[in-house]
Amino acid sequence: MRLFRIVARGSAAALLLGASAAFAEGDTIKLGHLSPHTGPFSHFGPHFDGATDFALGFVNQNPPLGREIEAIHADFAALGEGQTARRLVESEGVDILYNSAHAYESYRDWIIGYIAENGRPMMPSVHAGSQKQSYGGTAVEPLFRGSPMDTAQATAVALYARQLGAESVVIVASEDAGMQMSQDAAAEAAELLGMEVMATIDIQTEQTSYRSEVARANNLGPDAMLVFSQAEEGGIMVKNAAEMGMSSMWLGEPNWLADEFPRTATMGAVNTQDGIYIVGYSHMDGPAWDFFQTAWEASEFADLSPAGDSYTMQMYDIINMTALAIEAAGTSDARDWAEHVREVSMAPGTKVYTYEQGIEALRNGEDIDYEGVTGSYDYNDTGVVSGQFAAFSWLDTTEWEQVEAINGSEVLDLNSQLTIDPV
Amino acid sequence: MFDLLTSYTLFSLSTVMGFVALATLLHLQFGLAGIVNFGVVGFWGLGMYAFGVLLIQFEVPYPLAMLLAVAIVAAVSLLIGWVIVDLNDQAVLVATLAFGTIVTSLVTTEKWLTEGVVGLGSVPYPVETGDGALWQFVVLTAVTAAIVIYAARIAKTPYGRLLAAKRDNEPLARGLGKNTSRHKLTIFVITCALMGFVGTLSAPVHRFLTPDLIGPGVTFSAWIALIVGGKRHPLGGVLGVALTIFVFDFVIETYVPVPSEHAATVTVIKTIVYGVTLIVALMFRPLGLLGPGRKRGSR
Amino acid sequence: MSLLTSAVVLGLIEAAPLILAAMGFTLIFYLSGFMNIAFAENITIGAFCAVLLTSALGLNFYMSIIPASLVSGVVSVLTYLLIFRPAERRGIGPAEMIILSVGVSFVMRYGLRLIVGPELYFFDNVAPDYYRFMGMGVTSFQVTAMALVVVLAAALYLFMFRTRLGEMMRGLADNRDLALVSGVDPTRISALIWFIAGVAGGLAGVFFGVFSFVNTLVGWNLILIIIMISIIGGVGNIRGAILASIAVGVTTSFIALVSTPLYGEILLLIFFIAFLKVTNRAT
Amino acid sequence: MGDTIEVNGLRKSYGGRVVNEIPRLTLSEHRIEGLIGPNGAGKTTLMSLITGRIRPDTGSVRLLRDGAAIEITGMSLNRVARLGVVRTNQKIQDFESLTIEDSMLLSLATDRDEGPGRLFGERDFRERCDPIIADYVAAMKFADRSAHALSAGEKKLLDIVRCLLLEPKILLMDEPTVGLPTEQTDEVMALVSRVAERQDMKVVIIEHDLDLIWKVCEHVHFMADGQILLHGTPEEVRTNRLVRDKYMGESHA
Repeated sequence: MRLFRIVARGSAAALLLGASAAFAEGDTIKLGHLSPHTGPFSHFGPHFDGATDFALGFVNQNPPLGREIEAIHADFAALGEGQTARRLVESEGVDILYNSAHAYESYRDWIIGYIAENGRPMMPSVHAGSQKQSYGGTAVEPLFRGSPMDTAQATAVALYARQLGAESVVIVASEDAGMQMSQDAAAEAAELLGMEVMATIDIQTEQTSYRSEVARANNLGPDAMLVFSQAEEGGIMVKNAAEMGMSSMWLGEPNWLADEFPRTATMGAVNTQDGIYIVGYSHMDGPAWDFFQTAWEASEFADLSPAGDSYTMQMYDIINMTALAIEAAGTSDARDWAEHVREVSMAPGTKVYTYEQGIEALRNGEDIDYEGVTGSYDYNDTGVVSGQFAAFSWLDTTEWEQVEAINGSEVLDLNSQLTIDPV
Repeated sequence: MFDLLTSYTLFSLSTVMGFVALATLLHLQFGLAGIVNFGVVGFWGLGMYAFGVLLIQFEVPYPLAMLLAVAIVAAVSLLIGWVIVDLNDQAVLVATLAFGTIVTSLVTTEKWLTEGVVGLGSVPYPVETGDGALWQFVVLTAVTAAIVIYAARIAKTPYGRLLAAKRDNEPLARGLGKNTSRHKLTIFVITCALMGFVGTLSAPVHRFLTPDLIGPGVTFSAWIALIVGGKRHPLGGVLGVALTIFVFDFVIETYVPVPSEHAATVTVIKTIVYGVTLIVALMFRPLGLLGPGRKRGSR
Repeated sequence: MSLLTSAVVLGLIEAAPLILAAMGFTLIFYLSGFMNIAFAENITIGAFCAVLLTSALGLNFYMSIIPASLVSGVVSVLTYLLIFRPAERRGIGPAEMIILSVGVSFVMRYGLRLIVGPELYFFDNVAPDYYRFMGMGVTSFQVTAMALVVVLAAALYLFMFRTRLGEMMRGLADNRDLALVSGVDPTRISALIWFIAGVAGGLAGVFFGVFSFVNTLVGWNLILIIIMISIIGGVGNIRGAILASIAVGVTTSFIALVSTPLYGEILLLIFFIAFLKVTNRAT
Repeated sequence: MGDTIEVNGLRKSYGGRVVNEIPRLTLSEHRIEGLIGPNGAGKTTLMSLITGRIRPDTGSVRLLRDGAAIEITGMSLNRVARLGVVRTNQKIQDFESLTIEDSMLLSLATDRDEGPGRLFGERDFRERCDPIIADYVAAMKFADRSAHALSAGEKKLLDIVRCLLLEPKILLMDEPTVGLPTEQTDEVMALVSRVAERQDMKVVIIEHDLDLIWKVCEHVHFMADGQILLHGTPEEVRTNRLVRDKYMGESHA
């Protein structure tokens, strides 16, 4: 059920007068989705839109406050995240600005001022793990993350390397904001774990070869190579290693779960390496996962990604949480919503595993504790949610499997000791 | 509240105004003086980043940081100017293109200074009382207007004629005792420093500086706008930017919002249209829309 | 494996496709007197044809090399006949011709983007066999690339200096009026040269593609390095293009082996600007 | 006495072929001098060596002014012109975007006028230049000073006017009659002589039209095969056997 609003206001008179939509509480709740349909991440766009519509499908069967949540998927790469966010908030009048990403800081001051004045938008985001830990989680800045901090993800990679018995590592990262922050976090975590960081290597994005970089890393002879890059860049590195007759232990970040990785590397190259493990988010087994998995695989969106894809799971959970918190708050005012997020997602309260169970319990006046697909879904005071980590590996160019779970609380506790991003 | 004052519109109009300034400065460099500067983004980006680094990393006071940034750009443009002063057009084009690429690469690698791809955090407006964005747009417009007026007047002065003569036939001008190298260097340093200055004014508009803000796209956009508008006319930059960047990046993006999965096609078609306009302009109307008609003979 | 030998071997592997591209680019630059930025798209088209031939038609990789490069050769001639020759006729100067070629590059690249979309394309059912050479691993594709470089360089050298057509071409490039007077048909010769350059570009594209992946930016990301190599190597100088490509390949590989890879590119850019100033020539 | 140009041990060769070999030469001792010789004698090369367009292999070029010698060997084109040694161009060329008046204003503009900041001096700069421009427009019979010079003749006239407006000390004219409308040739040369008189300007004319040379010049230098073979009054040169064999035999004297 795709809800698009094609608004044609092309008349010259309206050139500078984009009408800003006023809204009454009775109207639908508008969700503005910042979705990448152009630029380097353009192949993610359809996947993110589909995962969002899938989650909204359940919510809108029995919408919070009786107000349907209407999605406006807006490509943000062409015009820039800041401008798209301003257009969604100012002229589209969205109540929810969904999935703010790397350039959040370029419009953060403006939007905090706007929220103080207009009481919207709420800001749930699965990408805000790349933003400073101190941002969000309050009524003033109602930014809530759908995944642990990127730094926590990098800490998990370092932790798993330790778990595999690595003593010395080389950390490679591409020149991308999230990857560079993960590199710093992984380096510090590795040292905290007593591992020797032999070198940190930066690679350029969109290159056709990384032979020299791989050769340099290999010559240092590390026990493991921690790599933070896009799938295709990781694929080239593994292929170059195989071509040069080098074999190493690789640990990649969640992006490597996209099929661009094995298709670029070719399974021939993958199989020549000592081991290639991808540390990402896994789901928490239980009623939430069972319901979600069957529903996703039966839905029209199933071909967009496997049920276990971290983005798909995280979007499902954060949409449920957002809707439940609106119901609990009794209003779509972002400031009140922020107060109720923790209330619906953490103890005390009866545990609920789907939106349906949650909305029913709330309407009976109960306090609830939403247990999501990606984890127990408990928020800290700056809007960071806990998560489940696991190691995966590719079976062939279409199939990966979970190899081993990683202790989530160990990750969070190690992550809190990092100095690079003070709470 | 009148819609013009929304943060969205002010941001768009400020960036469009920035491009008008860059395109008009390019008119002075290429249209008038014949310097094929393909490193526009290098001078603009250096101004923006130098200002951001001075202001945020070294906490230099606002006006001093702007002044120093412009001075840095002027010094660098003197060096690049010295390099290209006696090269032919193609060498100037490639040398300046290489310079622009160096600036973008250095901003990425020198993380200790610019924070690299992670980004340099929020450059405030000089006036932080809420309508800072409006004042920034007013200042940008005033600066751009001043540049356009300068371009219009200078063409009809001895200095303008000298630059035009040098562009048309440098040896002939030198034969009349004109030190064309010094004049070429002067106009190049002045206009590049002004590009740096526009960069310092653009920094607070973008607020959060990342290397992909200073990609080659900036140079190509300024060039396409100037060629379409009319490289030799002082208003060529203004008209060119209005027809390309204003129409595509503001009017269409704002008032003809397209469902997201078609958004990609809009950008792709936009660039194809840019390419076609460039080809048509160069082939059939090299002096652009505002270019003068056929020259009148004296008999 | 000493640092130097691995830098040299890696440099050679890096340089192979670059040489093919630089040879093509320098030919057009030498004959038509301007830097054809749209040459980047010949590389991309070569890469796309090869990947489509191997995955869609299931052709063997080696079988796809020739047709893919011929297609980009034809495309190159078309751009010459449809846009660049009329532009030359209108007396457009070299600087404007470069800007024109940027426009052509935009139209071709984003036109291709409309057809093939944003995703990456892969040589799925194609895998090289791995050898060992001087302690370094090398694949059959890399060896083929280097062999092709030698073959194409020799063929081009013979063509330019041992054949009638080659002589006419050099005449046209060195002294256009003299050549025209002595009965050289400029269109036929130019079309031939643009075709040969397109083929070389397509070949480069095939190998850039098989070494990693194929998207519409394959050629565009390399055009600045190709320009620098052909100018440093000397315009129209095949031997120069080869030596410059190897020098660039080895130095960037060496720098990437010891420090941040991006510094390699920055040093190359700075050297290039100094080179232009010292030699004070672009064509 | 005015300025003179002194050349010592000048040698220039292109790929082994000696184009100029002048051990000793003094130009512009007289008001109007001529420099004649067959095609390929190296006349234009000598002019280029003097005005700094090209550098000699060996030897020196000096400008003698009020007893002092100024070394101008290989000095850049614009600085030689700045010293008052200006040359009209043999090849027909012009500034494509400048009108006739613009070209004249270009010559008349001083360094002070040409400052990048001088935005407001245009009106009185034009008033200051108007009288002299009006004279030349009339003298050269330009119909409309705000139009462009399109024909070869107009371009040649404009080239000469641009040089005269610089008030040079020594004007080197490289085949001025080529391209000039024939009926205007005498008028133009008469004008040049008048200006030379009025502004104490020396003129050296390279020309194949020998009637013009004999009529206008007080002194003539004869050049062949890159060397100055002889010089003297027009009468001496005209009747010299060597000149007749090497040169006048070819041309319809």
